Amino acid sequence: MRKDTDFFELTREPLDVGAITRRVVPATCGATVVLDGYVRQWTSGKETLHLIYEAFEPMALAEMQKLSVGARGQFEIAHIGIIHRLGKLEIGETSVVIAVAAPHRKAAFAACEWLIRELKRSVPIWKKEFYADGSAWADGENVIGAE
Amino acid sequence: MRKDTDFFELTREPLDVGAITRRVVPATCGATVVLDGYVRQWTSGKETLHLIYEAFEPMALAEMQKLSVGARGQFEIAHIGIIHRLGKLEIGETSVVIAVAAPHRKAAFAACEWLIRELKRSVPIWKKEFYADGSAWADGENVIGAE
Amino acid sequence: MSENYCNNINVKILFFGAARDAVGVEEASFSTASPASVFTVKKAVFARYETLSGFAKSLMVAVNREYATDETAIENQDEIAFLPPVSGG
Amino acid sequence: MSENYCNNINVKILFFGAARDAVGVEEASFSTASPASVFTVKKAVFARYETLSGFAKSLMVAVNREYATDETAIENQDEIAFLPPVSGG
Repeated sequence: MRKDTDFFELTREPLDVGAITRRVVPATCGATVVLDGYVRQWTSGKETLHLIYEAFEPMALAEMQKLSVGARGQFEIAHIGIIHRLGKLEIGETSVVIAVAAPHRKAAFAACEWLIRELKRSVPIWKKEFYADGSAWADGENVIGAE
Repeated sequence: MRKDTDFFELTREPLDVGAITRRVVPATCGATVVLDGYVRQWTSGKETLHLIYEAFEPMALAEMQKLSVGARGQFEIAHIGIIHRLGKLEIGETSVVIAVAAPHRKAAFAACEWLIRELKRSVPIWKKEFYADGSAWADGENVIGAE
Repeated sequence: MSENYCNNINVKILFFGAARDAVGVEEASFSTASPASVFTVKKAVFARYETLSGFAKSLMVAVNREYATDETAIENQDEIAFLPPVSGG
Repeated sequence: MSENYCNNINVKILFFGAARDAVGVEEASFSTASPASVFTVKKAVFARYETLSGFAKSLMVAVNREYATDETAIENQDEIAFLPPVSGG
């Protein structure tokens, strides 16, 4: 179910959303839907100074690939690209890009939304937030009340 | 209803999806959803060589702004950016970017999907497709059977 | 009264996309007696440009950059745009 | 028979994120008699690292990079990862 053109990566380098988006473009598709996640400065009135992401890298990559199998089982999509950044990220920097190309954009939107939700639930990546007065590991999205 | 940070543009220059995406990022949002539309090479088995887009420019910009009002009325979104390219586009070049930032990504996905559908229905922009054996103005998405 | 002397209205007509290719011009002007509606202009335009007949059902019209219906009243100096089905995106 | 001599299993234990910070190490090893399950390892790990008690309900476990349940059997040389709630994205 996985296509050779799909990609799943972890990187410590800055992410170029435009270039990543373009990597999932097949000649028969007319649109890509992209989720660009980034470090937000304010969360519930508290200011974040920077973040550190870490991952159980081999498992995170394997889980990303499993997500692509799950997405293909539900949505008619052509290509999927998922890249998550690790290490220290400054405010406004992109943490994750999920790009999905499909012949019909409805499937691309649905798959992209499903992939980010599942990534936040199952891919072993952790975020540590640094504030002026300390730091804390983020709660996961499994927490009741989280989006 | 329109925010000063929103933008609606027509341009004859190439579009940098990453840079456009970043323009809608507010400090309280963690994700942007982007629709990256581009020139596809193959449509129903027929090869496109290149495209020309033209617009009734002042009205197209006014209609884009109306779409943003419609989107804000339905979805809780922070910022919207819509840029459509005009003139001659080569295969694979981006024709339209719609970027939506929202505090909750569900609204960003829904608004972005709504905006591209409505843009294709109401914004006065036209696409002329050039093939090896001629050229033709594209049918609109209002045509029965179109996505 | 000046109202009686000036009961003729002049409008600018714009053609786009396939409609422009069909008529061969981007712009035209049209005069008619007041009151007049979009329907008045459409009838005259379709009579003047036979090559536009294929668009009879699909053309949209905008008056001063706003979508309009056949019943929309037009006034002097209005800009009436003939828009084939849009295909942006 | 060698099976009788080698009925002890050795596993590698990995800690990530907040769990690693709580125990203060990234890696540990653990030996137990066969057969054993994830539950066997969890019980021993929570006994060895009292600072991990806050994670009793939230920790997930992966065996050889696959999510596992308490009942999952473990074998010699397995890699058991202790994963706090994930927060990527």
